[in-house]
Order: sequence, then C-alpha cells, then structure tokens
Amino acid sequence: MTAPLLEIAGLTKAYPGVVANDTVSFAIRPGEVHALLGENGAGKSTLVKMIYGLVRPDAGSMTLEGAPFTPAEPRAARAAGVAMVFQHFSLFEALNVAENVALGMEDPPRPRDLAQQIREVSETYGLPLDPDRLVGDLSAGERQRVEIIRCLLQDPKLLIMDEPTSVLTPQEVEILFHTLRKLSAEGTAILYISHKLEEIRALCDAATILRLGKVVAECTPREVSAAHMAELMVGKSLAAPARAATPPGAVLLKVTGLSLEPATPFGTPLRHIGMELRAGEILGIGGVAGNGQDELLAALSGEARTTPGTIALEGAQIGALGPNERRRLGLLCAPEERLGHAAAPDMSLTENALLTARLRQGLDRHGFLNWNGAQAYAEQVIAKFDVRTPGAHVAARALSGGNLQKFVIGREIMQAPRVLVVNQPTWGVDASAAADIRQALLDLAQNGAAVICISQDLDELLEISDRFCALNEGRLSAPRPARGLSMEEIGLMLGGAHDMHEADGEVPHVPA
Amino acid sequence: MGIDPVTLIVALIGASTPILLAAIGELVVEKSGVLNLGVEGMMIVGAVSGFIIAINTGSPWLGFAAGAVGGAGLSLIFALLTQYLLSNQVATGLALTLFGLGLSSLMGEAYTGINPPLTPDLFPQALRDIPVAGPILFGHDLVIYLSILLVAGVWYALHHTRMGLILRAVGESHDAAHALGYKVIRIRICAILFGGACAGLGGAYLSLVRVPSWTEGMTAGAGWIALAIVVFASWKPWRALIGAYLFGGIAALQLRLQAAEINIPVMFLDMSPYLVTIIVLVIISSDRGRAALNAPAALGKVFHASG
Amino acid sequence: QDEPLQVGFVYVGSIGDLGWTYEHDQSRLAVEEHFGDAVETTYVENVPEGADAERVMTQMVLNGADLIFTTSFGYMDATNAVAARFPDVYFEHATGYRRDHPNVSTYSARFYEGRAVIGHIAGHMTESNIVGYIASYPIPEVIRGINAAYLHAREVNPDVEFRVVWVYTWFDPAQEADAAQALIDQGADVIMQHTDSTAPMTVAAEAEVVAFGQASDMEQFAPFPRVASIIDNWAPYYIARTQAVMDGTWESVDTWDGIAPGMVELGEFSERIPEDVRASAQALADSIADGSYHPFTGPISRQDGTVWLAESEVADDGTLAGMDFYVEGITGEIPN
Amino acid sequence: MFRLEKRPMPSRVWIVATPVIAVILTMIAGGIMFAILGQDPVEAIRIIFLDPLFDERFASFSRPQLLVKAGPLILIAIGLALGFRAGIWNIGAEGQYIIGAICGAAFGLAFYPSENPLIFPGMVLAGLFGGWAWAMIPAVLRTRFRTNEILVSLLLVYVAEAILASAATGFLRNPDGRGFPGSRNLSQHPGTDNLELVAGTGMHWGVVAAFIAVIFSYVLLNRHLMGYQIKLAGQAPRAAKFAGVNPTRLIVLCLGVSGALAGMAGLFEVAGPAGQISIDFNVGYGFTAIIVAFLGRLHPVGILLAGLLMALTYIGGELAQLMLGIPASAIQAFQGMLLFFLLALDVLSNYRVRIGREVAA
Ligand SMILES: Nc1ncnc2c1ncn2[C@@H]1O[C@H](COP(=O)(O)OP(=O)(O)OP(=O)(O)O)[C@@H](O)[C@H]1O
Ligand SMILES: Nc1ncnc2c1ncn2[C@@H]1O[C@H](COP(=O)(O)OP(=O)(O)OP(=O)(O)O)[C@@H](O)[C@H]1O
Ligand SMILES: [Mg+2]
Ligand SMILES: [Mg+2]
Repeated sequence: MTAPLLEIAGLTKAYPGVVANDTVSFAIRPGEVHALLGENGAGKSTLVKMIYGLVRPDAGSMTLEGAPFTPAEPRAARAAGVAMVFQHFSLFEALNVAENVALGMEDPPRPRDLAQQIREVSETYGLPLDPDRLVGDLSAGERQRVEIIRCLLQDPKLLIMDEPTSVLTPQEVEILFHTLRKLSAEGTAILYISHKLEEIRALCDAATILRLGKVVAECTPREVSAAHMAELMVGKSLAAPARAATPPGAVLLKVTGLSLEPATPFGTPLRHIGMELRAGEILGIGGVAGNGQDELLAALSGEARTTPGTIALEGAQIGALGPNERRRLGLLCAPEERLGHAAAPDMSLTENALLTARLRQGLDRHGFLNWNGAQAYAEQVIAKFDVRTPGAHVAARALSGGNLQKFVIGREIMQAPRVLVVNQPTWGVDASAAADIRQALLDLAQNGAAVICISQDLDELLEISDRFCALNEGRLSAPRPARGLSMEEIGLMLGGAHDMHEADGEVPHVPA
Repeated sequence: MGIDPVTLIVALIGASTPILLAAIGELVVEKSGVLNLGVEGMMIVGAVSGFIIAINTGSPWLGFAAGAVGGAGLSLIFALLTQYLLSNQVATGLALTLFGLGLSSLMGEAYTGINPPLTPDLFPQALRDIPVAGPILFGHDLVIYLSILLVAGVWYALHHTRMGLILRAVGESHDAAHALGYKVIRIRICAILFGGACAGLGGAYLSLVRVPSWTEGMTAGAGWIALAIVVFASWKPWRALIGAYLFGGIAALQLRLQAAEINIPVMFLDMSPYLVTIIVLVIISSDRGRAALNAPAALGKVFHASG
Repeated sequence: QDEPLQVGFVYVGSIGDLGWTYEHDQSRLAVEEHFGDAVETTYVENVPEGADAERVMTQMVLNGADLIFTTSFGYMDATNAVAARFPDVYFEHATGYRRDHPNVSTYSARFYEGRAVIGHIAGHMTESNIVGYIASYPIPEVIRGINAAYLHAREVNPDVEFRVVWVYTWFDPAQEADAAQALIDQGADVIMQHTDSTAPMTVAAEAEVVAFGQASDMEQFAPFPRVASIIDNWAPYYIARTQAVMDGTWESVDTWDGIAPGMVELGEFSERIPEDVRASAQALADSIADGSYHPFTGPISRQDGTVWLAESEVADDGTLAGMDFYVEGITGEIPN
Repeated sequence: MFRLEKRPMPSRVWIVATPVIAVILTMIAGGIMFAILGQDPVEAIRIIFLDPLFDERFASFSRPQLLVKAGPLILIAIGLALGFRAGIWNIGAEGQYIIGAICGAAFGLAFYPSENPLIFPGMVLAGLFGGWAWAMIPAVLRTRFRTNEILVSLLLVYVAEAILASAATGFLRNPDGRGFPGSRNLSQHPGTDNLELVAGTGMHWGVVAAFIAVIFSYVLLNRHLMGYQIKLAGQAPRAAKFAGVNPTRLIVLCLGVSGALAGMAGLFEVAGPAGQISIDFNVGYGFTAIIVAFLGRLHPVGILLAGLLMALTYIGGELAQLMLGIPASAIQAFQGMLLFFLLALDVLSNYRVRIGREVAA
C-alpha cells in the first residue's frame, strides 16, 4: 500500500439546524478512484467543498502528502494540486472556452498558448474542444469537458468530481471513464461523487458512504451489488419500480412536422418532429442535453408557440394554444430545471402549487386566488409524495433538489393529467427518491394517462418506458420498443458521441 | 449661414467629455455586475472636490486628482452598502445622488463665483493652427486625450487582460466566480471605486474646464445621460465613446442650428439629443443579433456567498 | 423694546446660484445690516413653485413673519392665496401682477432699461456685426430685453444682426457655455445673456469676445470679456418696504422701477469700451434715469412690419409687460 | 468580521424594527452633521421630525400637508412598485407625471370657462391617459424592438420637460396672463378644481386616489392572479412563462399602470396643490417615488409609510431652514443619510448576522 495522498480526520461542519458533516474521516491513495456516496443532503458536496477551500471546517484536520492541509481558499487548494469539477457548473456562458479555462487556472499562459494547450490536452484525453467557442453554445457534455480540461491543465494530484455524469450519454460516460482511468494510471487520485451506482461499480476502487453527515460504511464497489450500496446509503432496502403490462389505448397526443426556431441565442432548433402517444404508455426520449430537450418540452407545454396544425391532443389541435389552455385540456409538463423554471425559488410551496395547478384544481375565482385551497393542495402533494419539508409555507429554494423534484412531479401527477411530459425527472436525485418518482410515473400510465419522459439517464428510460426514441440535434428518431434494446443500439440511436474519438484508438466497452 | 463642421467637432468633444468619463466608469461597474445609479451624485461631488483643491493648490492637475478621489470616496458608501449590507442597488444609487447633491452644495458654499486655475492646452499653438486637423486633433487639453486613452485602456483591459477577464466573469455569474475562488465582493468594490473615480473626474472636468466655476447643481443631469450612454453602448467601450459624442454632437448641433436661424421649432431642437439617442438605440436593439450577450448577466443582482 | 420685525424670503433657487436668488439674498443681508436688531430675517431656498411655495409661506407666517417677499413669478397664485388667509401679514411678490388682497404688493425691475444701454454698447463693439444672445424662456421679460438691446444696437450700427439661442433653462452652466460657444462659432463677437450662470463669460474670455454681466456684476471677468453689466439690486426696495411696515405706512402698490431708483444698476463700464462709447452709453443711461428718454419710443414696427409705435409715441406699461413679439429687424422667430 | 446568513423566511420582528432603528441612527448621524454646521443638533432633529407633527404652532397646518406632499409620491410609487416587482424598470415616471398633467390640464382648459361637473372626471381620465400613453412608448419599443425600457423612459423625461416648457409658454399659456408663462389656474376655477374634500385635512382627490391605489395594489398583489403573475415574473421569468404568463402583456400592463398612476398624480397636482402648468411644474416626484417604492420594500403598506416619512422630512426640513437657517443642501444630505440607514439595515430582516468564524469567501 502506498501512503495516502489525502487523509481526512474528524472533519465536522455544522449549518444552522443541520450537521452537514459529522466527524468524517477517510483517506485516498495516489491513483485511487474513490467514490463518495450518500442520499441528497448527506453532506457530500459540503465535504468536497472543504477539501477545495470553499468552506472552512468547524473541526477536524486534513493532511495532503503527509503535510497539514488547510486551504483557506480555492487558490490555495489549486496550488496544492487539488482540482474540482462542480456539481453545478462553474462556467460563464458569455465567455469562450479558453477564457473559461483560464479563469480556473492559477497562472494561465498567454491566450494563444493556452488555446494550443487546450487543443493538445483535449486531443490527448479524447475530449475535443474548440477554445474559441462560447460556452453558452456548448452542449452539457461539452461543458463538462471544459470543466475537466480546466482541471487537467493544472496536473492535479487530486481531482474531485461532484456528480459529473448526470448530463452525459453512455458513450460520453465511457470516454470520461477512460480518461479518468488514464489519469488514475498516471497517479492522479480521483474523488468521485455520483448517484449512479452502476457507474461507481464500473469505475471506483473504494467507496465511502455518508448518511446524515456521518460515515456509515466503506466498501469496495466492485465487490458489492448496487442494491447493497443503495441500502447502505438509505439505511433500508429499496424496491425496484414495479409495473404491470397494459395494452396501449387510444392515441392521446399526436405531433406531426413540428419545427421550431430556438428562442435563445444558445438554443437548438427542432426539426420535423413527429410522434404518437397512446393512453397507458410511457414514451422515453433519450438524448444528450442540448439536443433540443428544453425546446421540445417548451413546444409541448405551450411556452413556445408552434404552428397550429402540428400538435393534437385527443384529436383537438392545440398548437396555437398557450400553456394554460393546454393544461385545461389535460396536457401537463414538468421541466428539467427545478429552481426558476418548474418552481419559483423564493416563493412558498403553496405559491408554487398555484403555479400550474390553478386551473385544474380550481384555485381561483374570477382571478381572485383561493389561498386556502392552494395550501391544502400543496399539503396533499407533500403528504402523498413524501416531500420532506417543515410545511407548505417554506420557500422552494429551502428544499433539497430531490425533495423539490418530488414536489414538482407530484404537483403535476395529482392533477390527473391526460398526458404528462417530464424532462429529467430524477436529475441529481438520490436513489430512493428517484425510485419513488419512477414508480409514480408508472402508476400514472397504469391509470390510463400517457407519459413522455425525456431523460439522459438511459437506465431510467429502459426501466420505465414502453417505447424509446432519441433526440439528436433537434431531430427525433423513430420509436422502438424499449424492451430488449441494448445500450450499444441506443448509443447509435443517440449519435451523441459522433464528434468524440478515443485517445489511443481503443474501442470503448459498454459498462456492465 | 452654414455650420462649420470643424468648430462643431471641437465643441462636441469638449461637451461630451464629462459624460464620456462618467460613462466609461459606469461601464466598468456594470461589467462587474453592479448597477450604480448614483453617477450624478458622484459627478457633482467630484466637481466640487476638484474645484476646492484646484483653488487651494492652484493646480488643475491636483484638482482633477481630487475630483477622482471625491467621486471614489462617495462611491465607497455605495460599495459598502450594496456589497456588505446587500442593500438594493437601484435605491442605494438614487439615494447616493440625493446625498451627493446635498453634500456638494454644503462643501462648495464658500467657492461660488471664483475662477479656477486655467487648464492649459496640451499642444503648441503652431500645431493647433493647422487648418481642420489642427483644432480637431490638437486643440484640446490633457483630460480629453486622457478620456480617449481611458476608453482604449478599458477596452484593452476588459478583453485582453486577466483582470478584465475576471471582472467580466464576476459580472457574468458571481456564483461561478465565487466557486472558483475569486473574491467577488472585493473585485466589485474595486470596480465601483473605479467608476466613482471616473465620474468624479468627469465632474471635475465640468467645474474646472467646461464651465469653469463651481455652482450648485452644475451637473444638471449629465450623470443620468452617462447612465443612458452605457446601455446605449451595449457595454462596449468604443460604443460609449460614439454614444457620448453622438449625444454631445446633437446637443452642440441644435444650438448651432438655432444660432444659424434654421427653421426648425426650438422645442424639437431642444429635445433632439434625447430623441436621436432613443431612435439610434431602437435601431441597434432591433437587430436580432447577440447584442444581449454583452449585458452582464448578473447586473444588479445581490451576491451573497452561502456556505 | 418691541419684538424685532420678522421678514421672510422665499427663494426659487439656491442662494449660491450667483444670479437671481443670490441677488435677492444679498439684498436680504442688506436689510439685516440696515436695521440691525430691529429686524430678523428668515429664508427658505429651492422652494418649488406651486403647493410647496404655499406651504412654506404659511409656515413662515405661523413662525411669526410680518412681511414676506416671494421672489419668483411662479409664486403669484400661492402668494395671493396665503395672503387671503393671513390679512395681517404683508406680502411682496416679485415680477407678478396680481394684487388680489390689500396686503399684497408687487414689484419688478425695468431690466430693459439696462438692456438698452448694453445694447447700445454692443452695437458699437461688434465688428462682425453679429451679436449672440443666450435666452432662457420665451417670456415677455426676456423678449423685452432682446427688443430693447436690439433697438439700441441698431441705432448705432444699422448692420447689426442678433442671433438668439433659446436654452430653456435659467441656470445650466454647461448648456449656457455650449450656447455661447455655438454663437461664437456662428460668428458672434459680442455675447449677451439672459440666463444666470457665469459660464458664457468664461467661454467669451477664451474666445476673446465681449460679454455682459447679468443679474450680478460678474466683476471677476472685468475688464474683459465683461465690459459692462446689468445688476439686480433689490436692497433699496426691501429696506424701504421694511421701513414702511415698521412705520405703519405700508400699502399695496405695484412697483416697476428701473435705473432711476437704483433697482437696475449698470456695472462699471470697463476701459475696453472706447472712451466716447462709454460717454454715450452713460448719457443714454442718464436720459433714461431722468425720464427724458424711454427705451421704447417710436417709430417702432413689429417684426411683421406692422407699426407698433408711431413717431415719438412711447410704449405703455401694459404692452411692455406682456410683450410677445420681436421688433422689426430681428430675423429669428420666437418659439411658439 | 461579521457574517450574514440568509434567513429561510424574512423576520417579521426586524421588518418592523429596522425602520425605527434607521430613523434613530439617522438622528444621531444627522445630529453630528448639524453640530458640525454649528447648529444645535437636538433642536434641529426635533424640528425636522417632531415639530411638523406636534408643535402647536405648526401641527394643525403641517399634518394635513403631510398628505398633500405624500399623496403623489405614494400614488406614483405604487405603480412603479408593480413594475419593479415584475422586473420592469420604469425610471421615467417624472415624464409620465408631466404629460399626465399637461393632458389633464389641456382637457380642463379646453372647456374653460364651463363649470360642468363632468369636466373634472374628464380631466382625471385625460391625465390618466396621458401618463399611460407616455409610458406606452417604452412599452412598445421594448416589446417590439427589445429596446431597454430604463433608458427610453429616462430619456423621455427630458422630452416631456421640453414639451412642458413649450406648453407653459405656448399652447396652454393663460390668455389673460399678460404674456407670462403658465396656464390658467385650475384650482381657482370651480369646473377644474381638485377640491380639498374635507377642509383642513389636505385630503384632495389625489390623496384619495393614493389610498385607493394602496388598497387596490394590496389586494392585487395578495389576492389576485395578476399580482401573483407580477411577482412570479419578477422572481422567476422562466417559471412565469411556464405558468402561462405572457411577458409582453405584463410589460404593457405594468408600464401602463405605472404611467397611468403617474399621469393621474400629475393631474391631481396640477388641478389642486400646484394649480397651474408652469415651466417648472414638475418637482421631481417621479424620481423621489422610486426611492419611496424601494423604501417601502415594494409593499403597498410599506410605500404608504415610506411616502409619509419622506413627506415628513421635506416639511420638517423646510421648518428647519426657516427656524434655524439650516441650508437646503444640509437637509438634502440629511435625507440621503436617512435613506442610507434604511437601506443598510434592511439586511437584518433577510439575514441573520453572525459574529465570529468566517467562511472563506
Ligand atoms: N450553505 C448552506 N447553508 C446551510 N445549510 C447547508 C448549506 N449547504 C449545505 N447545507 C446543509 O448541509 C447538508 C449537506 O448538504 P450537501 O450539499 O453537502 O449534501 P450532498 O450530499 O451534496 O447532497 P446532494 O446529493 O443533494 O448533492 C444539507 O442537509 C444541507 O441542509
Ligand atoms: N444558503 C442556504 N441556506 C440554507 N440552506 C441551504 C442553503 N444552501 C443550501 N441549503 C440547503 O442545502 C440542501 C441541499 O443543498 P444542495 O445545494 O446540495 O441541494 P441540491 O444540490 O439542490 O439538492 P439535490 O442534490 O437534491 O439536487 C437543501 O436542503 C438546502 O436546504
Ligand atoms: Mg451535492
Ligand atoms: Mg445536489
């Protein structure tokens, strides 16, 4: 055994009301890929922020290569050889790739040299990037590359990655893993946070599991099952979503020749999208973020106006209708971005219940709002979907992502939609909450509604959808039955990795 | 009688310089993501501080320096309030203007009706006497050249230096900048102080060169125009120069049209600088390009580092 | 010993404006000086016309004022309204015409008398034959001044032309400076102003053209470019009216005084004016002061050529007070 | 060093307490300034804050004046606050105020000397329309050409001022006014007078309108869908779109309402307290109202109180000038200080202050 690179002992950090980290201790050796697991709010991000110098611990100590390590700020951590890819991107949309990279470096070379280095490193690791492009124009996967390259250019000894794969296609994930393995082989230690347990089994050498801020277990991921890890995280066993096969019913939603120019400078146009959705069925739409998912949801929800004849709900043309008219007819949506799109951060859950449920739940009369009704509805959602919050008066931003997601999905499901469109229903949500949400979608379909689930999590799509199609550069592929599709076939349908290549020509192999 | 373009250009450059100085400062402030509506207040405090020092030392240069210091000093109040106490930027800026107007008249009470020391022209008479090019290129004092250099410098700094890159990043997303370890508050305070200094210098230019004398309320809305110019310029330094010169040019032109007895109702001439600015802005903004990209995304938003 | 007499002043601008309000305040100080402890003065500056003025006047009365000078035309209705409510307090309103109540007087100055004299000087001094005139608002007071100056410039220089720039402000140093520059760039070599800041003076100094002090003497620009000036001097009137209240002889009057009683003063003629012109200007001023000459004496036609005053006819005060036309020879137009 | 921690919910205690503390701190800081200027600080502060309300000589006159002065500020601020909440920045209420006054006055004067009781309501509508129309310029430019509304509304103030000057010296000039600038006095003519409704209270139609606006906006913001949509659009524009809020309609609505209220305030002022259109008819209510709106935290009741507080400092400031000879500029600086303290202490209601160990920030 080599000496540990980073050793953490008794690290504690308390926030008002919660102890985010409670005497956490573990160690990472050079070249080790170490997973950090835990439910939402278990304290993973807080822990790595302390290592990166963004948050100062209340108690405890760290040693890096045997010397005491107390980074006062990220600069100090970077100087000591620690690099970090953030859970929520730390990128600047209006700046170009090179500028973004330069901002993450201590001593960036001159712009021309930097651009050259970016090209070289991105070639070496098989993550091609054009240094002159605006980050706002990049897909989520490409943005991720920017973050990674930013780290790699600094030759880190320890690379921290907080939920890096939630936005990547399988091919992209595989390429990332390849890169990480290569780094690890070169001696770089990697601290890896993810909710995707299969990935962790494929990649990581060791795992530390946190629950409520405490280390509850350590394990070697390759040697235990994903289900076992999930149990360690949650403290109870999880049931896989159950579904009964139901024959598809009548066509509820029909989309023909839907094209849409993007509303924002960084958007993707939709091109001739067509699909049919039947009662009782779940249509999974896979694809890499930035291939038109947001636009498709906007076109279906009515946020973006479409040509009148392109969308029909139960035979009625709704292309020209706005969001509320569509809601009235039974077409409901739950966008990907929880804070700021699906919910208003500073408003209470009661107010957020009103956001979409006003019409179908009859929460206003002649424009005058029925706050009691809204509160009652919010409380119903909270109770039914096990949203952990002190009450409906709490602001949405005060909920963890997973709990807010349950609230948002619950808010739509409880309005008994005819058609529900969800985008990334379990993004960044821990395993048990994700299972609950998937189960709720299955139940909805079971009861005769139709569901479109847009997601980048292919496991999720294969688990719940009846048919599968892929969205690529604004085009929707023909749907195929989900059962029996292999990851390789899906990867080809997505075509999302076409601009990638392997650093040394090795064909990526599909994770187990 | 016609209008002589050479004298018009010379006049418009002089008339625009205070606005330009204040605008370029505010541009930097806004690029860092802060909206300071107190430009008028900072200008007038700069005007009176510069005047007082110039009178007492006999040196216009010390006066300009004092104007910058005065403007920056007032902006420090804004900086502390908005950056540390997280006060609303719009309201704080307006309060700053109110306070600055009051403070400046208190400070300047003993200084009305005095002539300040003369600010010399930079170039020798021989150069200035060259027809056409002479007055336009060489006919000004140091501060005018400085203001143009400042525009160039800000442009260069914003786009070709690390400092400028960091500033833009902070104005783009303070959370991301904070996550990368940049001191958002410190950077913004520096930007605010720079903006205050530029506005103060612009004010001092008014009281020491343009008017030149100290009188209460002498900025008469120049600070508001400077704010408008920043938006007009879509946060681009060279466009701020064009905007300021366009505004100053129309203002100078309308007076000349009146003097030349050209038959346009005075009411329209009087409002023409504002109308033309609006019209040009409409033309610029209706171009569905990426103009919006230049607006700092975090402009006016309160930054509070959680964690 | 009686309580001191309380005299209040309501100012539209700030006492530091070096123009209109400054001169009123100087005269207030002269009142204090003249009466010593027998009089106490108070003032409120920057009082907007309208509701605020009415409130400030009322507060002055409630605070014990016996006599109140309200020094802007825009205070006219407010002054009369407050006067109606407080019949025991005397009100003096500058430049207005309404005396609805026996406790209201009005007073104003015949600045046009002074303008006639400096017009005379301007006519002599211009070599380009272009006189630039910075005007504030198109109101009778200003138009009267332009006409008086023009008539007496033309009298000594038939080729003279007046260029008028309307700046729509009483006080905006930067704008006034720009206007002066514009006029000079258009060939003017004499600048007259009917706005209150010294900014045009500075521009004139730089361009080495002649200018005249306005409202206050602006002596810091003498002997050049300031060659003469029209000064508002309210002190004699204020002292007299305060005295009248003390003596119990105050009554409602309409005063429109000019050079003779010293309400309009001409600042010293500088030696940059040729000797003989100084003499002729002084003679003109004297003849106005002793009443032997009226600056608006016929024949004078209106701009459109119609006859206004026949040979040796003298303008009546009513027409002068409401003057809204240019005299023949002025080329521009009065804005609406 | 101190550190701020965001409260999950704004603290009710501090929301009430901070303005009081701010006023006390202003009294101390302002007192120091007055002492430096050679005045008795205690007396100066007493005159500014207490005499208008309690001094037996002034109170019976000054108290109603508080309403007269605060009325237009509140009326304008209520409208502005709606827009500010929705993230729509109307900085040009001053211009809408002017145009409202001109339109209303022009309507009234067109029927002069009729005393038909319908004229005054017509003037109110004309004023409302004038302000609305002037605000529609930035609204249309913003929705059609995406032109920044802050800039356009601000620049239009100067245009409105030019129109005002030409109205006062031209098309609205009093024909019996001996050529002087300024319109006929509307408040002295029965057909066009904005009456003091209850003698001695200062309560004219504009003040009534301000109170109605406060109540109306309170109900709108707290009970009505429109108010909900306004808040939503301001806090989370994308969520608002998702909720079916039409941004174009919202811009037109918010600018329209704030313009209409400012225009109405202008009309009530010109037909009542001010009496006539004059060159300098506008006295900056449109700009001061922005401060009032923020001081009142964009909340209707807060605006009501903030408007009264601002009015108090104006009136008390005049008394201080009158009685102590404190220059107007010192009063202005004092008002600035009050605003600084009010804004600075606001932090206490949204954040908890912790002293001690600090986060690397
Ligand atoms: N800035 C903060 N202020 C107060 N509490 C915080 C703050 N940041 C985190 N917490 C608390 O610390 C706990 C741990 O949060 P952390 O973000 O580390 O969780 P996590 O394990 O990264 O969760 P996730 O899987 O959602 O990313 C949470 O319960 C949260 O309530
Ligand atoms: N400034 C803050 N004040 C109080 N609590 C905070 C703050 N910032 C974060 N938290 C708390 O941190 C918890 C989770 O923090 P974090 O930001 O990691 O959530 P998230 O990443 O959005 O959640 P998820 O991982 O479920 O998507 C939340 O419960 C929230 O209450
Ligand atoms: Mg986390
Ligand atoms: Mg999270």
